Amino acid sequence: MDFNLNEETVLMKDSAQRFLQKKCPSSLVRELIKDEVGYSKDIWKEMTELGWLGFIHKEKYGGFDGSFFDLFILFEQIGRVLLPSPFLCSTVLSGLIIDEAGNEKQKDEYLRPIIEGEKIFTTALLDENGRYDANDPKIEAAKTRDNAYVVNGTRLLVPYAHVADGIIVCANVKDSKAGGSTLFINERNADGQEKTPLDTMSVEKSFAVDFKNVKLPAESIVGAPGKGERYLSKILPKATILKCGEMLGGMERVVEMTVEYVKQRHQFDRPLGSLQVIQHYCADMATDLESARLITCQAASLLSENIPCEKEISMAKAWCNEAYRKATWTAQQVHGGMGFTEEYDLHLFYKHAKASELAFESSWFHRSKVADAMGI
Amino acid sequence: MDFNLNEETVLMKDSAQRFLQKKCPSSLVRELIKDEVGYSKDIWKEMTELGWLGFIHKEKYGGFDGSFFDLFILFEQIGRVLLPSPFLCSTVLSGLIIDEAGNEKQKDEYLRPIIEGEKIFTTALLDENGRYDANDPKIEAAKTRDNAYVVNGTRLLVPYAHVADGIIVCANVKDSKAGGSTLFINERNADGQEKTPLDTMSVEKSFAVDFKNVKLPAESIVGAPGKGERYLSKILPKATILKCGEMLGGMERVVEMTVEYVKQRHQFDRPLGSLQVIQHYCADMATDLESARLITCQAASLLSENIPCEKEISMAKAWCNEAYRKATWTAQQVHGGMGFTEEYDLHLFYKHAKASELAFESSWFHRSKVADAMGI
Amino acid sequence: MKFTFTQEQEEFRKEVHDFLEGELRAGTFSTQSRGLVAPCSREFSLKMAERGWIGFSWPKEYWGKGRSYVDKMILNEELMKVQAPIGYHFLADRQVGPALIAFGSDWQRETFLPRIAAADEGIQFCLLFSEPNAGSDLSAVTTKAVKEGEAYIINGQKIWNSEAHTADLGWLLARTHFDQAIPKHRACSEFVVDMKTPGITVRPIINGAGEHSFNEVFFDNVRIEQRYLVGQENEGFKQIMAQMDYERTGMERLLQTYPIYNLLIEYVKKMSKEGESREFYCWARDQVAQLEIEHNIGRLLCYHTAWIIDQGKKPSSQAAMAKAFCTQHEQRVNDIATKIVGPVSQIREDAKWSPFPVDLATCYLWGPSYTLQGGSTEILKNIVALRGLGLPRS
Amino acid sequence: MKFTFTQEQEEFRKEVHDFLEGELRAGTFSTQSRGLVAPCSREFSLKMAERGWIGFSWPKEYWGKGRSYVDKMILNEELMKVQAPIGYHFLADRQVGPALIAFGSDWQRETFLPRIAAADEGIQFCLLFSEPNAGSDLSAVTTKAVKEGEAYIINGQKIWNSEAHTADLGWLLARTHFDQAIPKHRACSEFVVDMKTPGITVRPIINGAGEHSFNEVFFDNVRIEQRYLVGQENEGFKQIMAQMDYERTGMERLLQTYPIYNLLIEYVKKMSKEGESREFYCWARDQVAQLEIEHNIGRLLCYHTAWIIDQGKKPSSQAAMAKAFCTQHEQRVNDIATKIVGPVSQIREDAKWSPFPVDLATCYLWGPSYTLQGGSTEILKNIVALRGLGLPRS
Repeated sequence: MDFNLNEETVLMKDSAQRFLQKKCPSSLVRELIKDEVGYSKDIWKEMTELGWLGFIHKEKYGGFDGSFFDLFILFEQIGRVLLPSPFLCSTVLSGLIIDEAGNEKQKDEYLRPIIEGEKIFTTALLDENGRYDANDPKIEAAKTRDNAYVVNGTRLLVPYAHVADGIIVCANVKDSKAGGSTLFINERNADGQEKTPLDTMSVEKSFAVDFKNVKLPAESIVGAPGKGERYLSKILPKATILKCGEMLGGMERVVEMTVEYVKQRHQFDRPLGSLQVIQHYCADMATDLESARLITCQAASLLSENIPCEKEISMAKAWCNEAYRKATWTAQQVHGGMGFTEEYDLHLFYKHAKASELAFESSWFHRSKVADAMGI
Repeated sequence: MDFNLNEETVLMKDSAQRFLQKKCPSSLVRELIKDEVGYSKDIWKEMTELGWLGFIHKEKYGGFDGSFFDLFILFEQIGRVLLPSPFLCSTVLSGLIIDEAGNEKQKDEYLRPIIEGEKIFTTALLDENGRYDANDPKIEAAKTRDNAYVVNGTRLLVPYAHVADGIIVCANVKDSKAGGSTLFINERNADGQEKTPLDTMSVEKSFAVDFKNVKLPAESIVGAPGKGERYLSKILPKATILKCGEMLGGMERVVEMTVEYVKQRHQFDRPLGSLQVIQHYCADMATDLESARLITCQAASLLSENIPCEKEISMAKAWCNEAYRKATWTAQQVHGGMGFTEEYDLHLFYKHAKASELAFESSWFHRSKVADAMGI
Repeated sequence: MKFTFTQEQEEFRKEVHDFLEGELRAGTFSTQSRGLVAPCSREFSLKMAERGWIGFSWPKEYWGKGRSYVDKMILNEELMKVQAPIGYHFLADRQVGPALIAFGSDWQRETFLPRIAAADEGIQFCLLFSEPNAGSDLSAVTTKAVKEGEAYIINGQKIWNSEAHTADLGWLLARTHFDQAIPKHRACSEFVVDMKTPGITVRPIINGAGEHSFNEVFFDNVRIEQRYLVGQENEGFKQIMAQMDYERTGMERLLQTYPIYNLLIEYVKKMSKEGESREFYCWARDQVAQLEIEHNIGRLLCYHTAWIIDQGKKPSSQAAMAKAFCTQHEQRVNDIATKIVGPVSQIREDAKWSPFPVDLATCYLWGPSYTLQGGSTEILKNIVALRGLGLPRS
Repeated sequence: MKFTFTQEQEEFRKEVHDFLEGELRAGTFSTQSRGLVAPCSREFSLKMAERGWIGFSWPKEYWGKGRSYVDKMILNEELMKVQAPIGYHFLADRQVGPALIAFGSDWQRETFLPRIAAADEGIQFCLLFSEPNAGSDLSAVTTKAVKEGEAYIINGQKIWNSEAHTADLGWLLARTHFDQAIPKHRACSEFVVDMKTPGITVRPIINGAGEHSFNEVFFDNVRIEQRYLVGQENEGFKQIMAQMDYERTGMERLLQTYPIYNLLIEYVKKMSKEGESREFYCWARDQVAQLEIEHNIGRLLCYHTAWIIDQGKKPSSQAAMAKAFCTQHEQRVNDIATKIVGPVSQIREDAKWSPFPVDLATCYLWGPSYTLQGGSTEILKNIVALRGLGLPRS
C-alpha cells in the first residue's frame, strides 16, 4: 500500500492544475455553457499539444502510452475547474472503443485524428428514456440488399453531437446470422441525422439525435456485429472511473470553498466556522471526500494495473454519486443566499454533481453490481 | 381537525399515568424481566379491577364498550413505564380474535374470563424463522378420523406461553374441502406442547413452542376453517396501532430523559444542552416524536371511528419503528457511558425500541403496504 | 382528537378544487414548480378576492373573513398543489396583513388592508429584511433610518429580496437607534415603503437556476414619512420575530415541489409495466412510499400548527418544526425523483424530451432555497431546542 | 499510489490466517462479538508472543519487531475478523507500549516492555482515565495525586474502566497541580499503578447488554512510588492526547461486529433460495451492498491512517475520521442485520433459535458503546474540523 502519488504523477498533476486554473476560470465555464459550440477551441488545441488527448493511447496511433492512473488524476484536475470539452466522449470513450474494436483502417482514419485533436467523436448510447440499452438497443439497423445498414431511432443526451465528426452508436442489427447489439460509426455527413440541443445540468453540450433512415455502409461497423455490448462493457468502466475522478475534483473544490467561506463569514458576531453544527457539517463533508478519494483512487489504481476491479469501480461510483451530491447540498446550506446566486461558482458544482450522478449509472445500479460481485 | 384529547380521555390518561408511575417503577420492570413469571399478578389484578382488560370489549361479555382511541392512549401510558404484562397478547389480540371469529360458547368459555383477568391467552403466529405465515402456515393440523386435529410444528416468540391458559395458533388444515389457514385454541392441558423460554430484548416473556402431535378436538377451531388469515387481518391492525401507542409512550420518555439530562449534565464547563450539536440532536428527536405522535394518533383515531385506514396504520408503524430506534440511539450517544449502564433506565427503552420495531412487521414491510395503498 | 375535516370544510375544499380545475381547463394558468413564490397574476388574485379568499383568516373587523387558520390551510393546500398564480397578493395576505393588524396604526390598516383584500392595483409587497451581513441574524441590519422632522431618511442596502422588481411596496427593517450600548435587537424599526420612491435602486440577482427571482435593493437618501413607521420605533425586530411564526406556518413549505411528487407517483406506477427492471421498480416503490409517509407527516405538522394558532396559542416551536421537516422533505422529493427518472431528469424546459410536464430539473436547481428562505433549517432547529425544549442558550 | 499489498504482506496475512484457522479448528477459542475488548486468554497471548506478534510495531531496540503499522494492521485485521482472544495483551500492546517508548523512563521501559512483548504474567493493563465528571473532557479529572516524599498519594474515583477487574496494572491520569490559575490541561500526570495496591477498590458496572465489562475504580490513599510517574509531571494530558491517535488507528473499530456482518452476507445469499419474497430480498441486497461499500471505505481509512504513521506523520484528523466513520458503520451493520433477519434476531444466546452462531442481539445491545469509547463521534468530528480543516474554535 502506498498512498503517495509518485513523483511523475505529481509533476503532471501540478502542471495540469496550473494550466487549467489559468486557462479555465469559472467565467469561461459560464460563457461556454451558454455558447453554441460549448468548448474552447483554443484550450482544445493546447490540450492536444500537451499530449492529453493521446495520453493513454498507443504510440503507433500518435498516443503516449501513459498510465491510466495519471489520466484519472488529470480528470480530477478537470473536475476542479469544470472545464467543458469533448475530452471524455471523444478521446476516451470513442477513442478507446475504436482502439478496442476497430480495424486498422478505422484506427488510421479515426483514432489517429482523434488523438491529434483533428476529429471529434462522441457516443450515443442512451435510449429515448435516457436508459443505457446496449444489450438490446432500441435503435435499429436494418440490413439492405446492397450490404448497407439503415439506422432508425433516437438517442438522448449525446454530448457534443453538433461538432462531432463521428457518432458511435450501438444499434440492433436485425440479421439471423450475425445480428444484435452492434457498434457503428455515423460520420457527420451521413444524411438523416437530426440534432436537437438540450438544456441540461451538465457543463457539456448535449443533444437529442434522431436517426431517420440513416444509411451506413458495412465498413462503418466497428468490430464484430452482435458484439457491441461486449466492447462497451470493456471501455465503460474506464470512462466511469474518469468521471469519478472529475467528481472527486469537483468535490474537493466544494469542500475548499465551503471551509474557506465559513472561516471568513461572520454571523451572530462570530465566524460561521466556529459554530459546532457548521464544524460537524464540514467534518462530515471532509470525511465523505476523503472516503471518495480513497475508494476512487483504489479503483483507478487497480484499473491502471489491469487487476480486475469491477466491484471497486462500482463502489467508487456509488459512493461518489452520493458524497458529491451531499457535499453540494451542505455547501449550499452553509453558504446561504450567496451560494444560490449565479455569480457565485457553487451552483456550477451543484449541477455538476447531479449531472455526474446521473451519468454512467445511478448509485442503486452500482450497489446492485457490488451485490453481484459479492455473490448475493 | 381537533388535536386536543377530549376531556374523558384526559381523565383516563392522567389516572392511568398516575397508577402506572406508582405501581410500575423501573426497578419493578427490571425484576419482572428476570422473574420467571414475567408479570406482576398484583398489577394484573388491579388492571382488571380498573376495567382495562375489558376496555374495548362488549358489555355482554363483561367489557365496557370503551373507545379504541382511549385504549390506544392507555397503551401509550404503558409504554412510558414499559409495564410487562400479557395485556396485548391476551385481552387485545386473543380477545378480539375470539370476539371476531369465535362462537358464543367460546366467547363464554374464553372471552369472558379473559376480560375478567381469570384466563390468560396468547397467540402463536410466527414460524421457525420468526416470520408471520398465516396465509400459508408452516404448522400443520392433520384431520383425524374421529374428527379431531393433530397439530405439528414450531412457533417462535410466543409471549407468555408459560402462563397461558390457551394459545391461539393459526395452522394449516390439510383437507380438500375446508382446509388452509385455520385458527385453533390450544388449551394449557393439551398434551404435546413443549415451551422453551427465550431470552429476548422484549420486556415480555417469550417462548418457543413446539407442538408435537397435539391433538385438538374440532371444537377448538375458532371461526370457519380456512379463514384464519382473514380473521387475523382484521385484528392485527388494531394490535399494530396499540404497539405504536406503546412505542410512542416509550419515545416520549426517551426524549424527556434526554432533554432533562442535557440540561443538568455539564461538560467542558457548560451544560451539555447548550452545545449547538446537542441542541440539534434534541430538536431532531423532538421533531421525530411529534411526527410519530401525529401520524400514530391519526391512525388510532380513524380506527376508532371505523374509517378505513390500512395505509395510515402502515405509515404509523413504519415511522414509529425508525423514529423510536433513532431516538434511543441519539439518547445513548448524548448520555455517554451513563446511558450504557444497567442501573440507568435508558437501555430498557433501547431494547424496547428494537423489539417493537421487530414486532408486527418491519418498516420495509409497512412501506410496501403504503405503496400498495397508493396503487403503485 | 379528530383527524377528519368537517363537512363544511370538505365542501369548501371541493369548491376551491373545482374553481382551480376550471381555471386550469380554461388555461388561466398552468402548473409549474419553481421556488417559494408562485407566479404573479393580478387577474387571478382578483378572482380570489371576489370569492373572499384574500384576507381569509383576518378578523372580520379588519376587512377579513374571520375564517380559521385550518380553513385557510385547506384553501392554501388546494392552491399550492396546482401552484396557482397567487404571487400578487401572497405576501401581503400572509404577512403584511397580520402584521398591520397586530402592530399597525388605524391609518395604516385603513390604507392597506381593504386594498390587499380586494387585490387592488399597487399592493404587491416585497420584504426588505436581509442584508449582506445580516442573513440568519436579522438583528445585525445596518441600513439606517434617521429621523428628520416628520420623516425618516433611509440609507443602506438590502439583499435576497424576492420579487422586489415587480413589487409596489416594500416591508422594510432598518436601524433607528445608533447608540452602541443598546442591544441590537432593540434598535430596529419596521416601515412600509413605496418602491417607486426616489433613491431606491433595484438590482436583479440571477439565482442558481438561472432565473431572476430576487434582488438587491439600494437606498440612497430615501424619504419615508413617519406615518409609514409600523408599530413602535426600535421594536421592529421583536415585531418581526412575532410575525415569523405565521410565515413558517404555511403549507407552501410542503407543496413547492408537489407537482413533481405527483408526477413521480404516476411515473412509478407505470414503471413495472414499461420495461424497467423489477428490482429497480421495487427500489423506486420503497423510496416513494417513504416520501408518502413524510408527505403525510408534513401535512399533519402544518395543520397542527394552524390549529394551534386557531387555539390562540403561539406556535413558535411547532411552526419551526413543520418548516424544517417539510422543506427537507421537498429536497428529498427532487433528489429521489431525479434518481428514479434517471439521466433525462436533467433536461430542462424541453417539451419533447423532459420527462415531466413540470420541470424537474429546474425544481432540483431551486432546491437549495427551500431550506434557507424564511429561516434556515439550523435556525429553526435552534428555535425548537431553545423555545420548544427549553435548552440553555449556547 | 498502490492499493495492493506486497507479496511478503500477503504471505504474512496468510500465515496469521492459517494460524487462526488452526486455533479455531482446535477449539482454542470461538468467534463471538461483544464490545471493543476481545476476550482475554493469556494462553493465546503466549502463542502470539512466541510468534513475535506482540510489540509487533514497536522499534526493535525496545523489545519490538520494528514492523510497520500497515503490517500490524494486517495482523490485527485477521485477528479481529475472527475476534481472537487478544484481550490479555491488547491494551498494553496498542497503548502502553507506545506511550512508554515515547515518554517512559529507561527503568519503566525495561520493566514493562519485555514483559508485555512476552505476554508474561501480571502485565494485563487497564485504562484509568474517565471520571464521573470527566468523560469527553478528560482535562477535568479531579482524582488527586499529591506528592509525599518519594511517592504520590492518590485519592479519587475513576469510571468506565474496561477490564479493571481482571487487569494487573492500571494506566492512571490524575491531577498533580492544584493551583486554579494553571490551565486544567497543564495539571495532570500519568502513572502506572499496580491494581493490587492497598486502597484500590474495583466495583463492577453492569452494562446495557447485561454484562460486566467495565467498572468504577476508587482510590483511597493509594501510594504510588515516584518512579511510576510516566513522562513529565503535569504533562499527562498532552501525553495522552498525543497517544490517542494510536488508540483510534486500530481496525478494532471496524471489526467489532465483523462476524455479524459476515454471517449477514451469507444469510442474504440464501434468502432468495429460501422462500423470502423477492422484493424483500432485493431490499436486503441493496442494504448489504451499501454496507459493503462502507466496510471497504472504512478499511481504506484505517490502512491510510496506519500508513501515515509509517510515514512518520501525525494522523490526528485521519484517525478521528476513521474511527467516526467505522464505528457508525458498525452500528448500521447491527441495525440492518436485525431488520433483515427479523424478529428472531432479538433472541439471545440460544443455540437452537438464535439466527446466527454469533449473538446478533447481544451485538446490537453493545452498539451504543462503539461511538462513545475512545472519543465520542462528536469529539472526533470536532478534531476533524479544528485540526484537520483549521476551523476556528467555538
